[in-house]
Amino acid sequence: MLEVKNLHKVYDGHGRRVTAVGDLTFSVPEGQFACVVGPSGCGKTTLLRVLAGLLPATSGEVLVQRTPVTAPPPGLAVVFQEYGRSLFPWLRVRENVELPLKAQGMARSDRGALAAEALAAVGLSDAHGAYPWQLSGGMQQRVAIARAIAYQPRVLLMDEPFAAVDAQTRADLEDLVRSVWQRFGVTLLFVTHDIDEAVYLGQRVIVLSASPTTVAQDLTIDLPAERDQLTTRSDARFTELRGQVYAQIQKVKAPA
Amino acid sequence: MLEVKNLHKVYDGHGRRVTAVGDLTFSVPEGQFACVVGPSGCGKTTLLRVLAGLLPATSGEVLVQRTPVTAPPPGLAVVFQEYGRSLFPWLRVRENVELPLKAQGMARSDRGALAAEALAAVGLSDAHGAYPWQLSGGMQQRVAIARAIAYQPRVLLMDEPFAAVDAQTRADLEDLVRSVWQRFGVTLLFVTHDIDEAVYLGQRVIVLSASPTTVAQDLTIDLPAERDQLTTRSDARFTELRGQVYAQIQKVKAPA
Amino acid sequence: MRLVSRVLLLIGLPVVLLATWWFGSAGSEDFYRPSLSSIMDAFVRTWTWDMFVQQVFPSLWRLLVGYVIAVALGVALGGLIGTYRSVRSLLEPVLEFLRAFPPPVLVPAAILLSGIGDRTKILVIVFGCVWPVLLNTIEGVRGRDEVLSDTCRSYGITGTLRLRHLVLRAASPQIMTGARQALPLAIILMVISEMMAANDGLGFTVLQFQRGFQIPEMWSGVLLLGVIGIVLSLLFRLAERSLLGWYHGQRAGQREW
Amino acid sequence: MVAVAARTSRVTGRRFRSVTLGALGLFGFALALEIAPRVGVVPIDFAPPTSQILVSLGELVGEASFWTALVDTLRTWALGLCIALVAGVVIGVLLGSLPFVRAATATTIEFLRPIPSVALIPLVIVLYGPTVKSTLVLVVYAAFWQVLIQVVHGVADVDPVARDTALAFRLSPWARVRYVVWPTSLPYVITGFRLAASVALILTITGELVIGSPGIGKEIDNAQQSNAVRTVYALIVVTGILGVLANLLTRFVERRVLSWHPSTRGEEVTPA
Amino acid sequence: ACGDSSDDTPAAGGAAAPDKVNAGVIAILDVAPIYLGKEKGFFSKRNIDLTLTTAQGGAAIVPAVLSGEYQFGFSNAVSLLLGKSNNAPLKVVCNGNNSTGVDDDFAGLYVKPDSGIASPKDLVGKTVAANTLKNIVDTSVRASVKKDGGDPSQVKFTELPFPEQVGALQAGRVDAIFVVEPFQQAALAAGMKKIASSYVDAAPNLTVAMYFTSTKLIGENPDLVKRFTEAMKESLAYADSHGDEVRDIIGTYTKIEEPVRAKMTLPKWPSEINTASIDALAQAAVTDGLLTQKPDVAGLLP
Ligand SMILES: Nc1ncnc2c1ncn2[C@@H]1O[C@H](COP(=O)(O)OP(=O)(O)OP(=O)(O)O)[C@@H](O)[C@H]1O
Ligand SMILES: Nc1ncnc2c1ncn2[C@@H]1O[C@H](COP(=O)(O)OP(=O)(O)OP(=O)(O)O)[C@@H](O)[C@H]1O
Ligand SMILES: [Mg+2]
Ligand SMILES: [Mg+2]
Repeated sequence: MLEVKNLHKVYDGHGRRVTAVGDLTFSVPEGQFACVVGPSGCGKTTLLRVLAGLLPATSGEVLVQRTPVTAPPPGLAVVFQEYGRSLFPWLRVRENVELPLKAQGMARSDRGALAAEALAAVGLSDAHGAYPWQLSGGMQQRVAIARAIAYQPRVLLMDEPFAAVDAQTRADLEDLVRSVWQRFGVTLLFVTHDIDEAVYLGQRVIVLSASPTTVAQDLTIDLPAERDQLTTRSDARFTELRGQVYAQIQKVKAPA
Repeated sequence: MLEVKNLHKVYDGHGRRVTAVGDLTFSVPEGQFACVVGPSGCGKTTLLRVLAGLLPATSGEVLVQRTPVTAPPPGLAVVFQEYGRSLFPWLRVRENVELPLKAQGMARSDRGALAAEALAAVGLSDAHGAYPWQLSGGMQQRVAIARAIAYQPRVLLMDEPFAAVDAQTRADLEDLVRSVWQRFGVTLLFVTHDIDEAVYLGQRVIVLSASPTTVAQDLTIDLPAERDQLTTRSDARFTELRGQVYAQIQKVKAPA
Repeated sequence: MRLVSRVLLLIGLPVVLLATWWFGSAGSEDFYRPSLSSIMDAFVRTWTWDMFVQQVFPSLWRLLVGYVIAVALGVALGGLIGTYRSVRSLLEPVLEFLRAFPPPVLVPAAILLSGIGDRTKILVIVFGCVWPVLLNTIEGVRGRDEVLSDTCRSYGITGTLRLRHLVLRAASPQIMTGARQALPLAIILMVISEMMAANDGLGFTVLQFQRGFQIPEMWSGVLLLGVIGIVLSLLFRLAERSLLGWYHGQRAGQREW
Repeated sequence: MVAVAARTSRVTGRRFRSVTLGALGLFGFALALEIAPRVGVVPIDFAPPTSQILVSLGELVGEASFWTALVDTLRTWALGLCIALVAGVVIGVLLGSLPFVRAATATTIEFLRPIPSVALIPLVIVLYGPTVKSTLVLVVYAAFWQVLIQVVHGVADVDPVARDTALAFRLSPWARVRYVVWPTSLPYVITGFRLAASVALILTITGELVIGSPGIGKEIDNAQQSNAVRTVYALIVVTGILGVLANLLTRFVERRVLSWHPSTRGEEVTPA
Repeated sequence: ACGDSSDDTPAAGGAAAPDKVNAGVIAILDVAPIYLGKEKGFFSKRNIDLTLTTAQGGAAIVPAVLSGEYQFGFSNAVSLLLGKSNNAPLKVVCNGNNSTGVDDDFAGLYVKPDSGIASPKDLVGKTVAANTLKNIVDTSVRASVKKDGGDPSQVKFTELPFPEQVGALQAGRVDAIFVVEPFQQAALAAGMKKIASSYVDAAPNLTVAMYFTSTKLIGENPDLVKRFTEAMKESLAYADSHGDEVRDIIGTYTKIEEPVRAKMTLPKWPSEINTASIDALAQAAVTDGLLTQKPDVAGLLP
């Protein structure tokens, strides 16, 4: 359960003052899968960082699980846009995935099993003993995803998590995230630039306007819960929704 | 003009030995726009780094402008996949773009004009005075693109340069790259995960197999030279080519 | 072949320098600058096994203890100061104040506090070589990547786990720089501490030679200090290689042609 | 306008807080040293309480000879530090960027580094006499290594992607040093400077003390020989104050030249 | 300036520029005569422009004299003997200072009053602080123990600078200390008990320290050495008979406070070296194992 009320965020420093988020209000009910799209630099990452308790809002309020966020809330996982830098270069892939579990005090064997499972799910069973900097960009990004999944969060924030992987892997990962979401009832906020992906994945797509950011459109995706790369994407309703989002994006982009 | 002959590259160290590139042979004639697609971790970045003279091949030969590569060849620019880390955090955006020009000994006013033009082309005129770490992911990536364009290279290597930007910006940048290519007759090797993008942009799409990497398919894109986001993408030939590439990708992915 | 060239690289310059010294100083009449050959004679004559047991080993023991304490203290304190801005504000002036104290004037205070035994000497070593470790740790901790810090915070990685896996690891390249700086400093301080109030040790012996006008013997002691420096730095490099494997791997990549 | 004012006040507020805390730390330290001899933790005759030291300091400040000594010490210190810094940075960058040279000189450096400056005193006196020059040589010798090692390690810290970028765009070696290597190693250089500053100060004092070149160190020796305990401590306090001032200066420089660095940007940190 | 220089007449070549002379001394009361002599003009009237530089000890002074930076230096007798036996090219030019020869000396061996050590022979098995080891202090203290009937080889010495000694004795870190003025006053003020005047025990009217130069200077400029020696002798004689002026001049180059200066016992400053005492020191150095064979005392002394 996420609530954002009149969020306003200004960055100020080093001779630059930017209103990253103008006035943002929306809420994501428990267990919903919401996708966020919006032009580059509109404040999506900023929003996620505020929700994760990593950045104080300039004004407005943010609640996760009904608690105002002042520090990183428990049970919340983030996949950062800067996936490469979010992996610990001194830990091997497996250790990177296990570290948050270790912090929770999980037994060694349990977290070993969870990590192995998560790495297998993202197709990286082979690479568990490598250091992150020995991996390709897409592989690093998948390690970050595996870490979030293995953590079994109640709330999952993902910032363009599939930007660096190829089309086929991307499709697989999309289905993986949906199945994780369905299985554990996670509340999911998913930032993406791919409109098809947003419509395919979510129950709802939130379109943000360009800076100063507000909600330009809040669209419910009324596609059936059972989705499938081939049939869903060729669904007429899918094409229609996707067209709506596309039109909206072009509208918000125009004035900037 | 790029030539890759029997390229073979093995990474070996820290308890891990990976054959990143198995046996790769192809050549890109002067002034061609070639796109490379392939599964995550198949060695695309490795290939680019060898071409750029940043990494020695284990065996085989690589030529740029008919000269064997042993050091970074002149007139070659790279947009790195790790765009964030390829920008210098101690330089402002404008300075980052100007630096390679300064290194060439270009006069201050000329490079100022070129940098301003390139930043305007990627939609970042406002941000020229910011530090890279004050920018969003997509903005950083666009700075890296602007730097490569302002450099006016003879050969341009781009590693997933649009991964972090939104759909609309991406379309704009695609057209920008095509126009730069047409205007200056650059030889362009463009790595992407987006099959539509590969087909839309290039004169040719090279599909790589999964590791150990070889050329799985080399497809000439016989679409008209004048391309347009709306008409080209709805062209029947476009759909057909895109289907071919997609099928090939799924084939190379399957055994892995 | 690689081994041969590495060994050549390692000893090439020293051999050239020694040869220059040897021939340059041959037949020297200068009382304080004797010929290298007479220094070598003195070296063989002086540094017998007995001498090692009586003078060198006690020194090395104090050196080791002092160095280990200094590194541990520097890392612990540095982690604390680097993490909390207010702790840094509170302690920095005092530390800078203490840091400027010359060991020779410090020895008296140390004697007052802890007598004239080994403890004083170890105290002087610790006090003198904790600074590079401390300063480097502080800077290393302060300069860590923010995305990594954010990752830790959002995954609830806190406490000792955060300390071990983020704070210290991220700072470890710089901590190692500090530890490396501290190593020769420790040797220097070992000597200084033994020059002020001691009955044994390498520094004491060198000083005795100097006071007793046994100049070749004195230089042979200085040579021995240099040799100890080389040996310790080789040991240090071994330790560093295993601790910072990831770092050198990441930094060097596969670039070398 | 309002925003700018608010920002300035926040920054000055933070700085004010840090200065207050720093003063508090020093005050607490002084207080501890006032109380310790008074309650008999250390003998009061040989470790005078802070107040007595300050009284002696007050007397010293009134003497012209003290100020001449101070100026002498400052001159040797500053000169030695400058030479060490420039030499350390230049040679450090060279060694750091040329692996072959670095490997070839490694043994020699490791041999020379642990040789204590004090052991070199007879040599420098033979060479330069018991003058400021001798002290200066000792100062440079000791401070140089501090800078050198920091710079060599700083040069090795260049981010591989940044380095590749510079190579790919064919930045000349000089441009690479100027725009990539130097900014990366700057935090290391600053730490090196801070270390060198105190080492140089220490050797200035020690050199003056042992060799007898004019300065605070000589005053300390004189006071020691005369059993003027309080004067000795007052002079030591002076060196401590010099150390604190040197640090203030470095912090000031650091805030200017490292504004881009994660350690100094730190603008948007959650209060938690 | 090779003119003959009879006693008390200013150098004949007065027109010539005075010889610049640097002398290295230690900032202690022993060297008061040279300061006093400089002030009284004993050096300038012999056409010597004297500059005095203080250093912590022989570590700086001896190399400076041998390298020619200083023309003359001040050093204790045992150090000079050690130098001579290692063929250091130095030679004594003049006496420095002597013990008073009576129990009230300018240096003494002190113990804590409640330590149970009544006389030097009780130091057997105990630890004594010396400002430098293997030098004049331990040699003299051994002499005291021997004279008192104890076995000097059973006394342990530990090195501790003078300023630290009283504190260390009070804190019980050592059993006895040997201090010179002004630390002797500090020891007395702290209530410590004197058990011997070791310089007195070492030899009658012991010559503690002397002024020296390099053999090179003697070869190159014997006249200068001669003039310096003369001036020095005059200074010594003057100092020996003008105690009050000495106490005043000490205040100019040390930081010893006025009340302490008034109370201190001053050393003796005879103009001639007590050769017998140097010989005794040389003998003791061999006995105590500082040297393997007796140095050429005659070659060292003028
Ligand atoms: N640390 C920072 N300091 C100053 N300004 C910042 C900082 N981070 C982001 N900004 C600014 O805030 C605005 C929003 O950035 P944000 O990263 O939230 O965008 P985004 O929506 O994630 O964009 P993208 O899709 O390109 O990643 C941008 O204009 C950016 O320049
Ligand atoms: N520095 C390195 N050290 C060791 N192995 C490496 C290194 N860089 C890449 N590899 C390995 O080489 C293989 C190819 O990597 P590369 O980065 O070229 O892939 P890629 O095609 O660019 O993938 P992506 O699309 O995910 O970026 C991978 O298996 C990777 O783990
Ligand atoms: Mg973003
Ligand atoms: Mg790649």
